[in-house]
Amino acid sequence: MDVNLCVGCGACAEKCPGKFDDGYNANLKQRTAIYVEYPQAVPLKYAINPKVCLKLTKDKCGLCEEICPAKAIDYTQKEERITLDAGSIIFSPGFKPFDPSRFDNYQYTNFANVVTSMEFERILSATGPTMGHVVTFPKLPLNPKKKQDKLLVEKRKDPKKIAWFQCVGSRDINKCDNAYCSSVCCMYAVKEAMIAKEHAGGDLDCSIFFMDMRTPGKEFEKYYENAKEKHGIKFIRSRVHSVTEDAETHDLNIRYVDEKGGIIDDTFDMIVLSVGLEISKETRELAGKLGIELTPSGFCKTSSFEPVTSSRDGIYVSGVFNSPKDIPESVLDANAAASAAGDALSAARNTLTKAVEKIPEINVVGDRPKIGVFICDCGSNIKGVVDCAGVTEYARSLPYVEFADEAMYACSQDAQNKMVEYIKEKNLNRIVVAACTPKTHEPLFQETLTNAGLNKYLFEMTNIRNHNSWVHKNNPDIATQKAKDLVRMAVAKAALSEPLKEEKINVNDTVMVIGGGLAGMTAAKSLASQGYKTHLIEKKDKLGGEAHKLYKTAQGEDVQTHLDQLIREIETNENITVHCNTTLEAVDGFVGNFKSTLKTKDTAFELDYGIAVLATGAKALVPVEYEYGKDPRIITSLDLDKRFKEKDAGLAKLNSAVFIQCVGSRQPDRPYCSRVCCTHSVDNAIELKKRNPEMDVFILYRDIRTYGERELLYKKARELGVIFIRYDREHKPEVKLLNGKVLIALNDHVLNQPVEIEADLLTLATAIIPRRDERLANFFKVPLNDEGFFVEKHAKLGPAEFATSGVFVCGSGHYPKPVNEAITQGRAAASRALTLLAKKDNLFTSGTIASVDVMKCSQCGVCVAICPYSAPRFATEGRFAGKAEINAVLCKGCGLCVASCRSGAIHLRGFDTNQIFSQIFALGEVV
Amino acid sequence: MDTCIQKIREIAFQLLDKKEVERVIGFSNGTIPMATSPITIASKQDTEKLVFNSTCGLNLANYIRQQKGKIAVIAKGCDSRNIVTHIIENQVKRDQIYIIGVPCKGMINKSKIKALFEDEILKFTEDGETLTVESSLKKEKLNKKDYLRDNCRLCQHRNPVIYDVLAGEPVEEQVLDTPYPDVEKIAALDADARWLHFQELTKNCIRCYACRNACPLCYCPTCFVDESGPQWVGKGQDKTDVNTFHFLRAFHCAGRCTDCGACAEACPMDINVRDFTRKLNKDAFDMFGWEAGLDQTKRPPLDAYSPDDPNDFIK
Amino acid sequence: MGNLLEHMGIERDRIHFSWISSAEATKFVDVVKEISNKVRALGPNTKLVKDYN
Amino acid sequence: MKFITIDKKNWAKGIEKSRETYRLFGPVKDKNGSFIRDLENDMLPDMSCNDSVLSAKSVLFPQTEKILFTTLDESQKDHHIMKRVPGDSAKRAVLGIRPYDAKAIQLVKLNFDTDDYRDPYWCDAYEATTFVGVGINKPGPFDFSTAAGTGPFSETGLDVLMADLDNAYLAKVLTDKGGAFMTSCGFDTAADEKESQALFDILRKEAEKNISSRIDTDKLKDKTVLELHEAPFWDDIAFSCINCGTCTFVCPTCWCFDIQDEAKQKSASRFRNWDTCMSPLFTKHATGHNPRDSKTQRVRQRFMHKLKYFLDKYDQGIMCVGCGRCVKSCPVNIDIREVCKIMNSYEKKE
Repeated sequence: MDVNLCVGCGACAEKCPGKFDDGYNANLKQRTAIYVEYPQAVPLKYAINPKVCLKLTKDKCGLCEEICPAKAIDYTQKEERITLDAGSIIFSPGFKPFDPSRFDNYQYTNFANVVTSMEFERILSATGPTMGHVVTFPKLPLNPKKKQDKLLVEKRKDPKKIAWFQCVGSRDINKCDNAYCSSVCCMYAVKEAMIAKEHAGGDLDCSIFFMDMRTPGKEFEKYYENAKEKHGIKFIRSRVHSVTEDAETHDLNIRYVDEKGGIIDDTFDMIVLSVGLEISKETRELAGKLGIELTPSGFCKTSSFEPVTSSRDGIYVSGVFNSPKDIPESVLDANAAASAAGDALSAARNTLTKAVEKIPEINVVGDRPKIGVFICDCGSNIKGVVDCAGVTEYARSLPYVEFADEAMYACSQDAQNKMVEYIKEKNLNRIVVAACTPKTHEPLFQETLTNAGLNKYLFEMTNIRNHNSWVHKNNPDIATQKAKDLVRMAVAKAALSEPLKEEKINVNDTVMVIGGGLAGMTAAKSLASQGYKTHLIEKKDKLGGEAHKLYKTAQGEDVQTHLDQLIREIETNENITVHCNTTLEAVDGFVGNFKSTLKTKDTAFELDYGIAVLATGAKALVPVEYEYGKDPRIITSLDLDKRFKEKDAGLAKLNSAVFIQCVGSRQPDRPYCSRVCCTHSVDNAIELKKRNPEMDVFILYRDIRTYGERELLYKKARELGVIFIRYDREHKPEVKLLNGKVLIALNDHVLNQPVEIEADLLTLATAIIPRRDERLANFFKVPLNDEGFFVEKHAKLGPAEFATSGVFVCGSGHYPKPVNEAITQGRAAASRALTLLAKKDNLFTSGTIASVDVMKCSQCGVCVAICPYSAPRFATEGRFAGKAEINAVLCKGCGLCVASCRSGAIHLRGFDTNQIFSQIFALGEVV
Repeated sequence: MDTCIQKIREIAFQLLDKKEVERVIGFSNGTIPMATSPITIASKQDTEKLVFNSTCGLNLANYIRQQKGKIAVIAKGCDSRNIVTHIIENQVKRDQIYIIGVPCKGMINKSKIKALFEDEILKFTEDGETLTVESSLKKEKLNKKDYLRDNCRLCQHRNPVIYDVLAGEPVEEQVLDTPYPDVEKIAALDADARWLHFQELTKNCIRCYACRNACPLCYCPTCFVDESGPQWVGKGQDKTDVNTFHFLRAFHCAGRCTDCGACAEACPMDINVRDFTRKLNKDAFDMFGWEAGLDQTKRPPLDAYSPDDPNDFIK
Repeated sequence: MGNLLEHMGIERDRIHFSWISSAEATKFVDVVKEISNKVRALGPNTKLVKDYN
Repeated sequence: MKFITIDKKNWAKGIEKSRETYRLFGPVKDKNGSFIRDLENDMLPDMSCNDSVLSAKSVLFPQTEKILFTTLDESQKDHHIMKRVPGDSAKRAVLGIRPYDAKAIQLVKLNFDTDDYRDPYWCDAYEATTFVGVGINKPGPFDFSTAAGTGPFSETGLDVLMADLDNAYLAKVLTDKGGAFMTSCGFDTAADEKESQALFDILRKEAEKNISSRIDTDKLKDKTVLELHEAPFWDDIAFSCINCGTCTFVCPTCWCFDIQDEAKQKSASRFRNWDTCMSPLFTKHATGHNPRDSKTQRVRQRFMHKLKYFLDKYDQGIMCVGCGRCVKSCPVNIDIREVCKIMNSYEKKE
C-alpha cells in the first residue's frame, strides 16, 4: 500500500475476501486482509496483512488493486530497514493484557460466558462487535456459521447478572508470577460495571469480587462511592475459588466465602475477568537488547528521583513499561520523558528546521463573492449513492457561484493543484468543498487556499459523506437532495465569510514557578536546563517543601540526600533565580505576557514572564481524632519519619507499634484517598520490623492500596509478620489512654471478634490536604475542585496543564502523590510549557474567535463572568473604555460569550450570526 | 412620609451644600393628580422640589447610569436592589453614587383608584395611611393598604438593602407564606386558558416599549426588538410579535428582576407585564434560591455556570 | 425559558435544551428522536406562530 | 344647515341599518379604558364613555398596515415586483369621534394629502370615511382644546356633530357625506334649525366654561427657531423622559411611520408601522450615525415640531388639538402644557 496515494476511502476493504481476527476488537470479530488498524487511526491509511492476503499468499484475487480508484495498491512492497540517528530514545513499548487461559479455575477458554475485561471493553463500545449491546455468548459472532455455534446463539440473552473478578494475573504468585498490583483494574471494573448498567437501562445486577478496592487516583474514590451508593453496584470482598457452567443454560455458578465466613452459591450470566497488565516476553527481550535494567516483574528500573530515566544513558521510558499505571500517569510519564530527552538535546535545538515559503494574501475585501464549489466523489464513497454530477450542476445555479467542479478525490494532490489553478484563473474568492469531514480534511483544503493566496477562512466545508452518503445508502434520491441542501447552505454561509486575521502571540520566555518543593524544583530545573530563565518563588525561607520531612522513598532511596543535591543544583543553576520568603501579590496579563507583583519580606518587585507553573503542594492533616496530641506515643507518619531520620534508637526498643490508616481520608468530609499513606505505613512498618523483628506491628486499614510494585512492600511486610487488621468507615478503631497505656480497640475482620491492642507507638496515617489557595486560583483564573485541589485541563489527557493557556500544574497541589510521581509531574509541566516556549516566534491565535461590537455592548459583564478562559475583559483605555473586549490570545472560540450576550454585541468570527442565519434560511427556502 | 421627605430634603441640601455630590436624583410633584416625576437637581435651593410619597412608583435606578461625577439618588427597597444589580453589572460604580435609602410602605395602584371614578380625578392627597381622592362627581377616603400595587403587596424587601444614609426608620418587612400567589393562580389554569390569559393581557399593547424603557435592567444600547440584522422579531402589531417581545424581554430579566413594578406602572395601556417576569422570579427562587439585587458579590444565576445547576439539560 | 413558555400555555415538550458534546453522536440522535416524537405527538403548534397573510 | 333629532330608543336600530352601507368604528369600553374599535355586528359605540385612550387616527392610519406584497418565487413572472394591497374603498363611518380628534385628522391631512404628494392609503381611507362626532358636554380636567384652536363642539373635520340631550341626540348635519349617513340610518326627524343652533350654542358655551386648562401660544410664532432650539431648558424637561413614545402613539396628530419588510418562504410583504421620534432608531442612519442621538435632542424635536416647526410651516396653528391624552398617559408626567408655557414665555438672556 502506497500510503502517499491511499485516501482511506475503504472501497478495497468492502470487496476483500481475506479474513482474520480483529485484534482491535479483542478478536471478537473478523476483519478483512486489507484493513485499517482501528477507526480513529491517524493517518487513516489502509494496510494489507500479508499472511492472509490471497494475492500475496496464493497469487490469486488482486481485487483491491482493480478497485482502488487512487491506484495505491502495491503488492511488491518489501520490508524496509531504516536507520535513524537519534540523540535520545524514548522507550514506551506498553504492556499486554494478562492472558487468563492458563487459569483452570475460571475456565476462560472453555466457558462461553467468561470474558476478559479487554473483551468486555470492546463489547461495551459502540464500534465494537455488538455495537455496544451487551449479550451473552459474546465470544461467538453475531451470526455464526458453524452449526454448534448456531445452537448456542439461540440461547443468547441480555444478561441480568454480571460479575467481575479482580486481580486476575495481578497480586498473584500462585498461578502466575505477577506479585505486583496492576493499578488500573479496580477502577476499570467499576467503570465497566457503570457503563454496562447504563447500557442495560438500570436493572442489571453488577457484582465486583475484590481483595482490596484500589481507587487512589484523583476523583476515583468518589466514583467508587457513587457506584456503590447511587448505582447499586455490589462490591464483594472475596476471592472466588472456581466457576462451573450449567451445561444447559451456560449460566455460570460460583461459590465463594463472604466476609462473615459464610459459603455462598450464586449464578451469573457473565463473568468478566479483570486481567492485569504484563510486560511481554518480546518487550523484555528488546529491553535486554537495549541494555535496560528491569525489575523482577519486568518493568523498567528507574529511580524515584529520575523516574523516566532508564539505567542506560540517553534512553528514557514512559507508560506501563515504567510501572503499571492509568492514562493520566502515562501521559505525565510521556511528557516527562519528552522533557528529559529534550534536556539532553537542548544544545541541538532548531538545527534541523526549514522555513516555509509564504505566499502573499490577496485582498478580497469589498469584492463581490465569487464562490468556487468542489464536489468530491470520494471514489465511490459519495458517488455510489449521491448523483455528484447533478449536485455539481445544481451548485452552478446557486447565487454567487462562479465555478463548480466534481473531483474523484478532492483531497488528492492533483485535485489540490487544480483547485489552486481554478482559484487563480477564475479569480475565485470563496471556496466550498462538499466532501467528507472537516475534522480531518479542513486543514488540508485551507492550506490549498493559502497556497493560492486566499485567506484560509474564506473556506467552507460540508460533509456529504459521513452525514449523507454513508447514512442514506439505501435512499440515493433523498441523499442527492440532501447533498444539494447541504451545498446550498454552505454556499450561503461562504458568501458571507470574511478573511480573518490570526494575531501573533508574543511569548516572553521567562518562566515563573510557584512553589519550591520537589515538583516545582524539578520543573524549574528542567526548564532552566533547556535554556529558559526561570524564577522559582518559595513562600518559606528555604527550598524543598514537605520533602524535608520524609525519610525515604518506597524504593528505599534516602530522600534527604537527593533533596539536598537537587537544592544545590537549583541554587547554582545560572538560569534559575530563587526567591525565598516571597509571596505573589498580583497577577496581570495572559499567556506569554504575564506580569506579577511579588513581595519578599517588605520589598515588592515586579516580574514579567510568559509562563507560570503552579507547584504549591499540599500538607499533612493535623489529626483531631484518636487522642492525637494527648500522648507523645501517638504520632503521625511524618513524625515517625523524623524519628527514623534522627536515628532514634528508642524505636528498636518498642514492643508494639500500631498504624491507623485513612486518618482523615475517605470519609464524607474529605472523600478522597490520600494515595501515599498505605505505602508509607507499610514501609515504615517494615523499617520497625527491621530494627526489632520481635516487635508486634499492626496496621489497621480499610483497603491496602499499595498500587503497582509497591505491592511487593505489602507482601514483604506480611512476610515479616506485620499484622493487618481491617476496619470499615462505620467502625473505626477506638483509641483510649488508660492507666498510662495507649489502647486501641477494634473488631478483627477475620475472627469477627473485638480485639484490644496496647501500643508503645501509635502512628496515624494522616490525610494529605491541599492548601486551597483561592487567591492564587483567582490570580490565574484556574479552578479548584470541591476538596481544594487544582483542576487540570483534562483529567486524562491534560494532567499537567490548566484550561487557562500558559499556566501549568504539578505536585501535590494537583493531588497527593509520592516523590517519583511529583517529580514526573514536575518534568511533565515543564515539558508542556516547553511546547509553548519552543514556538516563541511562531505562535498565532485562531481566526475564529469572538469579537465585540462596541456600539452594542452594554458593558454588563456577563461575558467577563462566564468565559472559562478569561478572554473578555473591560477595555481600560481608548475611545471605548468600559466596553468589553476580547483577548484574541485567550479566546478559544467556544461561543459561550456570544450566546450569553443579551445585547447581541458579541460575534464569533467565521460563525457570525448572519452566516448561521443564512444557512438556516437557505435550508428553509425549500421547506 | 412627611417626616421622611423633610429628612430627604435636609440630606440633599447638605450633600449639595458641601459639594459631596454634583446632583441629586429624586421625585418632584407632577402636574396632575397622583403623578410624580423623576427630577435631577443641582442646586441646594431646588431641594424643596423633592417629594416622596406613595405615587413615586418608578424606579430611580433607571436614571443613574452614565451620569458624570458623583450623584445622590433616593432609593426605595426595590430601587436599592436594582442599584446592587447595576453595580454587579458594571453600570455604576458604588463610589459614584450616594444612596439616600427610604424605607417604603408601598406604592399605590393608580389605575385601581382611577377605576373607582367615572370621570377624571381632580385631586389626590395622602395623609399617612389615608388617601383622599376627589373627582367632579364624588370624594372618597381610601385606606392606602387596600390600594397598594400588587408588587408592593407582595414585597419582602421594603427596606433598602444598600444605602449611605437612611431617611427614616426601617419598616417592618412582610413575611409571606406564598410570595407568588399570582403566578400560582395562572399556573393552576390549563394550558389553553393560560395562553388565553396572556393573549388577553397583551391585547392592547401598542409597543411603545414604556415597560422596557422604565425598567432599570433594560439598558442595552440596541434592544433585540430594535435589531434589524438579524431581525429577531417583527415590528408590527402582529400578536405573535407582540408576545415574543414581551416574553423575550422578560427572559432577559430572568434572575435580575426585583419586581419593582416600574414596567407595569409605566404602561399607558395598563398591562400587567409583571405576569411574565414574576414567573421567572419564582423560578429563580425555586431553582436557585435566588432573589435579585441582594448580594453585591454574586452574579445572577443565568450569568454563571455551576456544575450543580438544577436544570436537567446540564447533565 | 421552557418554564416561562409553559406558563404562557405552550406545551413543555415543544422546547428542549440539552447539553451535547461533539463527541456524543448517539446522545444527539437520541435527543433529536425523542424531541421529534414528542412534538409529532403534540401535533402542529398554533401558539406563538405568526400568520404571515 | 340641517338638524335631526334622534330618539335614543331608535339609535341602535338606526345604527344597525347603516351597516348595510357602512363599516362602523367607534369607542368601546375595555377593562383598561375605552378604545376606538372596528364595531363588529351587534356592537354599539359607547357614546358616553370617557375619552378613548388612543385617538381615532387609527381608523385611517392603522398602527400596522400592510401596503405592498410580492412573491419571491422566481418561477412566477411577476416575482419581486411589489404590488399594492387592494384598497378598502368601502364606506366607513366613525361614530362618537371627539371634535378635537376630527380636527386632528385635518392636521394630519396636511401631511398625507399635499399638492405634490398624495398618500393613497390614507387618502382613500379618508375619502371613504364619514366622521360622526359627538360634542363633549362636560370636558375633563386635561382638555385644553379651546386653547389649541378647537373645542368641545368644534365642527372642523366632522360630517355630523351630535349633541347628547339625555334622551335624544340632536345631530347637526355638516356635509353631504353626513347627510348620506343619517339617511342610511333612517334618521329623518328634522328639528327646528334656529332652536337647534341655539341649543348647540348654549351647550358649547357651557362646555367651554368648564374648561379650566389652557395654554398660551401667542408668542411662539415670533420666536426664532434657533433661539428655542438652543434654549437651556431642554435638558431639564428631558431628564425624566424614558423615550417610550407613548405620547406620540396616543397623539391624534402624530403621523410618523416606519416601513418594514417581512418575508416567509416565497411570499413577502411590506408594512408600515407607527414610528415615534422618541426612539433613537427613528433617525439612526445606516452608517450608524445618529443625528438625534441624545434623549434631550429627541424630546426637543417632539415639542419643537408640535409647537414651532408646524406652526411656521403651515400657518394653521400648533400641531396639537388639546386632547390631553399625552398628559394623562406619560409615565413620567411630562406635560405639554408646561412645556408650551416655558417655550412661549422664553426670553433669551443676553
